[in-house]
Amino acid sequence: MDATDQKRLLREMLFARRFEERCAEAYHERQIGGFLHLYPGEEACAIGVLEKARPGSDYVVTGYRDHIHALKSGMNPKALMAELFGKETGCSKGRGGSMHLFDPDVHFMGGYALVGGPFPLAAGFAKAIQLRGSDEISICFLGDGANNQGTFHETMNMASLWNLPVLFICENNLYGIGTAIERSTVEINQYKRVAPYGIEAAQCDGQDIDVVMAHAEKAVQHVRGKRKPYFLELMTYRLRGHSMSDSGAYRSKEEVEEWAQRDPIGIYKRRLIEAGVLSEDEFHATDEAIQDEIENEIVRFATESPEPRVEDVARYVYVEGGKQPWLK
Amino acid sequence: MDATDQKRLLREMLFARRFEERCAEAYHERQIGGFLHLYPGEEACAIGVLEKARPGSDYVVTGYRDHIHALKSGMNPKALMAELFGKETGCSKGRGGSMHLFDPDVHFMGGYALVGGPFPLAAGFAKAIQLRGSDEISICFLGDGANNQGTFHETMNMASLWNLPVLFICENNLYGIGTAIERSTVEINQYKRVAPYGIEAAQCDGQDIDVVMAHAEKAVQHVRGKRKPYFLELMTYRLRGHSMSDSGAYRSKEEVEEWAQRDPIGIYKRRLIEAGVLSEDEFHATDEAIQDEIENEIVRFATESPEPRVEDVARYVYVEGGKQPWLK
Amino acid sequence: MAEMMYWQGILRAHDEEMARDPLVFAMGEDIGVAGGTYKATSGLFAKYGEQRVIDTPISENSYTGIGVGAAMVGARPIVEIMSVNFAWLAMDQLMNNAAKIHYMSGGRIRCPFVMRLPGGTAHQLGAQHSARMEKVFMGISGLRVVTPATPRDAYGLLKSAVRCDDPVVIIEHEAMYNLKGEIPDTEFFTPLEGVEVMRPGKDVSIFAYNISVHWALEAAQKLAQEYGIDAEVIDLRALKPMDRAGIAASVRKTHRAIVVEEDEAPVGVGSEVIAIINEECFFDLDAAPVRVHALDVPIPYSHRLEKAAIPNADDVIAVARKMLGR
Amino acid sequence: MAEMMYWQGILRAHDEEMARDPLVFAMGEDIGVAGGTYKATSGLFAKYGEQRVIDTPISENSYTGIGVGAAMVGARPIVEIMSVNFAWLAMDQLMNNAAKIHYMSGGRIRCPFVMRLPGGTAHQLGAQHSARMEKVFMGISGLRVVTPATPRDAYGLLKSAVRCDDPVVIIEHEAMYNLKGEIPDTEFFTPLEGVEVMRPGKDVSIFAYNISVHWALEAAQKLAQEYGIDAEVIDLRALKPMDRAGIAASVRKTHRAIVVEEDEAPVGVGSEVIAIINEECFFDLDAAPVRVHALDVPIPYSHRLEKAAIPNADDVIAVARKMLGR
Ligand SMILES: Cc1ncc(C[n+]2csc(CCOP(=O)(O)OP(=O)(O)O)c2C)c(N)n1
Ligand SMILES: Cc1ncc(C[n+]2csc(CCOP(=O)(O)OP(=O)(O)O)c2C)c(N)n1
Ligand SMILES: [Mg+2]
Ligand SMILES: [Mg+2]
Repeated sequence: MDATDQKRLLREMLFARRFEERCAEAYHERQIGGFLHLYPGEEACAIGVLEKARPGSDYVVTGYRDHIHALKSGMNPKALMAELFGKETGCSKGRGGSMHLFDPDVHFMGGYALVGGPFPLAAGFAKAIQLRGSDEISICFLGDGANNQGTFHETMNMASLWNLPVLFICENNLYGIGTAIERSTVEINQYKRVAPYGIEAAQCDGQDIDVVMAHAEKAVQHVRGKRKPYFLELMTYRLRGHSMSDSGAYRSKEEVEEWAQRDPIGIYKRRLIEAGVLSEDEFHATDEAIQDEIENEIVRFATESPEPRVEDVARYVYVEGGKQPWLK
Repeated sequence: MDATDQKRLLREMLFARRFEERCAEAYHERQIGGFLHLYPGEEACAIGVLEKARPGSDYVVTGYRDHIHALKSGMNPKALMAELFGKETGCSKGRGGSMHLFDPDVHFMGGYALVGGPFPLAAGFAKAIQLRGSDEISICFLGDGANNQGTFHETMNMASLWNLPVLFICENNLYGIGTAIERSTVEINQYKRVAPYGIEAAQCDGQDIDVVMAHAEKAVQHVRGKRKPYFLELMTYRLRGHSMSDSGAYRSKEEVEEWAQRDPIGIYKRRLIEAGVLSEDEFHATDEAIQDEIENEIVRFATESPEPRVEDVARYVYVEGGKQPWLK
Repeated sequence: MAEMMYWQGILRAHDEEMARDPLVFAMGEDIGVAGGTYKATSGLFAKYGEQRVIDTPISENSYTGIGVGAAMVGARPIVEIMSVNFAWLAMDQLMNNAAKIHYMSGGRIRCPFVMRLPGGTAHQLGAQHSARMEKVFMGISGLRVVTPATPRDAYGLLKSAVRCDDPVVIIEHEAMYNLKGEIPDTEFFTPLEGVEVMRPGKDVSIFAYNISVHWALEAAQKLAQEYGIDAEVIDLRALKPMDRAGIAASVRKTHRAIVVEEDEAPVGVGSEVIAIINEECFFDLDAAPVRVHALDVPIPYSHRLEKAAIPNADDVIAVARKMLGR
Repeated sequence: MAEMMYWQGILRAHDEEMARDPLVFAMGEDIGVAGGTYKATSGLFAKYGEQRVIDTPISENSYTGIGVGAAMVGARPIVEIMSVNFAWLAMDQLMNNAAKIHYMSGGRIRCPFVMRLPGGTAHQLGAQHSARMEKVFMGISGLRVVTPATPRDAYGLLKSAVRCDDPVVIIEHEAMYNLKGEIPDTEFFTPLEGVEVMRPGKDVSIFAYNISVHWALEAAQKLAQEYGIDAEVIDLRALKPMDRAGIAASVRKTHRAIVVEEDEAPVGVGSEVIAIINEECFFDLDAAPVRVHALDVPIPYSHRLEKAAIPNADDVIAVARKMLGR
């Protein structure tokens, strides 16, 4: 990977962080409502994995902590912020909100609030790909807690049985809301749980984007080449509470501090500076440019965008069409 | 095990077989309705396992193929046959039918029609046992197909995590209705599927009741002593179709014939005769006595019993009580 | 025009749609090699292969979700749940995903997902195999719910459902697969909206759907022959969205309404139709509308009790006679 | 008599029942160490330990089933599903098992199972977190369904539910946990059947439940003050079984009925109440009964659209005024 790409990657992670920090502010200012689940500390996961896939072409799906997966898939950040602001210009026209981002144009398929729900959807995208005979793959990002849902078990079996080209990425951040993984799960190494389904699997550090990319490359190759599922577990940590209403009191200060030392942006920034690819000044300039873009382009766009029209509240229940839309 | 017990066991298996053959007849004569799932060929499983547990005290639960589990738990065969005949004297007062036998007096807890549904129920009995601090265990018999249900995964995790005294018996008869196990399941060795839950497990022949008992003894001891779950897979085969409407056309004649050679009754009978414990004559006398009892006591009881009264159709929706049954 | 059985109508619809569009595929338990519990998919496995006629493991929620996912990216799944009772396991994918994705994506993602469910109370199958769950599917925004009473509609509704870009739930009936009826030889589509007048009449409107249409027709015939009551029988057919205008039109003509449902009454088709009548044409009513429905009990195994729990044509006749004082 | 919040009433009921009976236990996601999303189980983990206050994995169907199993052999589980939307995952154990076991065992097995569900549309939680599912639970034989509108009933219904030998579903409301109200200091039990007259009146009966009781009360106050309309507000409270006599008694007095539900209308509480009124006292009606309800849409995220989708006191006022021509 050359220096340009390395700097781009760092920029993407930093952009993700600043974008979400701004979301938190907007939430406190009540411009964003509902539930808001942020991703600080986990950026290397989505960005690292998708860097090695084909965002825009491969199908991507995840849970409610979905902003960065959407961005890296190619969603316009303006459409994302506008969605959080509940605006008609949002990626889901203000109907979805933070947990339900969608952008089928770049094959970002959502954004789901029910834990474990996306497993079968991802396998379903892979099934459609299989029927079409095209060479995309389907990529499903979910948390450690989701693996206790029955859909995990059922989907792993079918995905393997039917040779579906789907890559499961487990973002293991050690908690499901306030419950530590060892209090909910017997086998805390998630990648070991797929052995009975005959699915190849690996575990790696999710904080070092180089490590993530190395593993992701292998994983994506496996799925795309062999047309079989793969399961990759990334060890990570969220530096904030589960959602805006969660203080994270169930975690020790020491634990949080320890993981803060392993902030993926910090790790990668140090590496690039040590390698002479980046200077501290350059980094700050990038950071300022990002914050400027977020404030003056993205937030501004979201703020100035129109709200959905009340008259349109009942649109989109069914597909719009002629008198008999089922006859085309 | 002494000769008396050995002969009793053989008698129990033979009784089970004859009882169910009579059920099939009664079904064709339309005295029994609904779905009827019989157990010929699998008798050594329920009888062997429960021989090593404490039927009547340990809690037992299974699916729709439940006649023999109920009998071995201590249900009166008259109450069972009467249930199949839809009579008020039936174990479920004619409300349940073949798939829903119940006898809480002997801790036989049912009889369920939804595949995979009993997994959590069994863990729940174990949870109640745990709260009471008593030394019973809970025993759940289900088929191989049931293990593809999400409840399998979810329940194994919780049963292990919470140290619930529950014994899972998988009756692996290689098919779920007409679908062969390898067409529905990646890992066909079911006992290997519980490794990620930290549950001890074993697999053994389910046709030889001595083998079943040896494994069951160890399994029961584990659960009762260590207060932890255990998973035992019994390799078996149903000699008839899945239910009365199934011809079993999806299985080759050779396969069925091969397994017929391994009929648990045949195996055990030969063993007892070879050991000089039993004579061919004695066996026939037993068989005749059984058939006589079934016809002249059991079927007769069922036939002569009254049907439920139509006026009672709405009884048992809620528990009967005073004006405010929730206040006791 | 050929006489066909209900299951044959369903099979023909599958076959025509699968032949036409390679992205149409079928999934369910024992639908492939075994040909389906009610034969409705028999022969398709041999014709279209295992990638398009899929025998699933017993994993209702997830194979439903796989169907939903495939639909979201352009495939056309027809998912069979072997018995409607098992749909309780699949509700998460159906209600939280299939029903809501189009709306919550602001119309950007379509979900042309079809679920077929053998439903109803057959014969002594007991409490866990006798559910009639149409009201559950009708309650939630985003789905379409239809239910064929005849072989013709078993064919025509599935045809329309496969072509429709919305998720469609089709509730069949376990006791009707061998029902015979005429199906035109040329391709046709039954509308997914609107009622159908099965028998015009002027004295009382009998609203029914699925198997209860046959009870209503039987009742109407006897009411005419024996009591001089000219009943109009309406097949609701599309349970969601429901045809308010069609319902009101009939009541405006007859001034009396009976709703016949196989299900227990609370929050059911009967209550919804009555609420609609109250809202649309209350002052056209000459009598209080009445529901004919199952008892509010889990369905008992005993044949005698089961019969007592489920309504029939005689119940409809009794209600109609009382309503008209004859 | 102390003023307490809704969540505190629930907590107190837990605490009293757990102190009394060692077989009462609580299960749910994050209810233990974290104290529950709405604090309704806070402190119980420390007091009763991890065997009786159980943080579950995210496995709704199976921990529900574990509760059902435990109840079948004499324990008294109180299972919390973190949000009613997730109950779709648990329906198999709830509907196929909990609701039916007593009946299908011929009364031989009891299932004193309690499920608590924070429900309703809170604030901009979107389509997958805004379900109001009372109608789903009401539709199926065997369950009891109750829903507290006040801290007092949040306490009293849970107390009764734990003592009841039938399975009871309690639907709370995510936007009401901080609602304040008086709860008597001495132990008491809210009945699991019957309506409660929250405000007597003579001109029109407004039937409501859960959060809509507050809209109805607000509307009734304004209707009285500003339009001289004396509305009777009835808290349905017990949704299953429903108090037919209580509903009819009010309508016989006022001759007019409005039903207010937060849910979308089809096959809902409104349709059921209207059907009951038609059956019980049709000729007492001076006007067509009307449902005030949510729009039939998945709930949108946008605050503006969400508000447009959910009814409020003004909608009730408008309907009442129109009905009474004032
Ligand atoms: C079916 C379902 N059950 C429960 C919840 C509530 N819930 C939301 S997030 C969450 C924790 C999920 O943990 P994990 O999968 O590890 O993801 P993380 O939030 O840690 O990224 C829970 C229990 C839900 N949204 N859906
Ligand atoms: C939830 C559910 N899905 C599907 C069915 C239909 N069904 C009944 S038995 C059966 C096969 C079960 O196979 P297995 O668990 O191996 O038990 P076996 O009948 O072989 O003893 C199926 C699919 C059902 N009863 N419940
Ligand atoms: Mg996590
Ligand atoms: Mg089997």
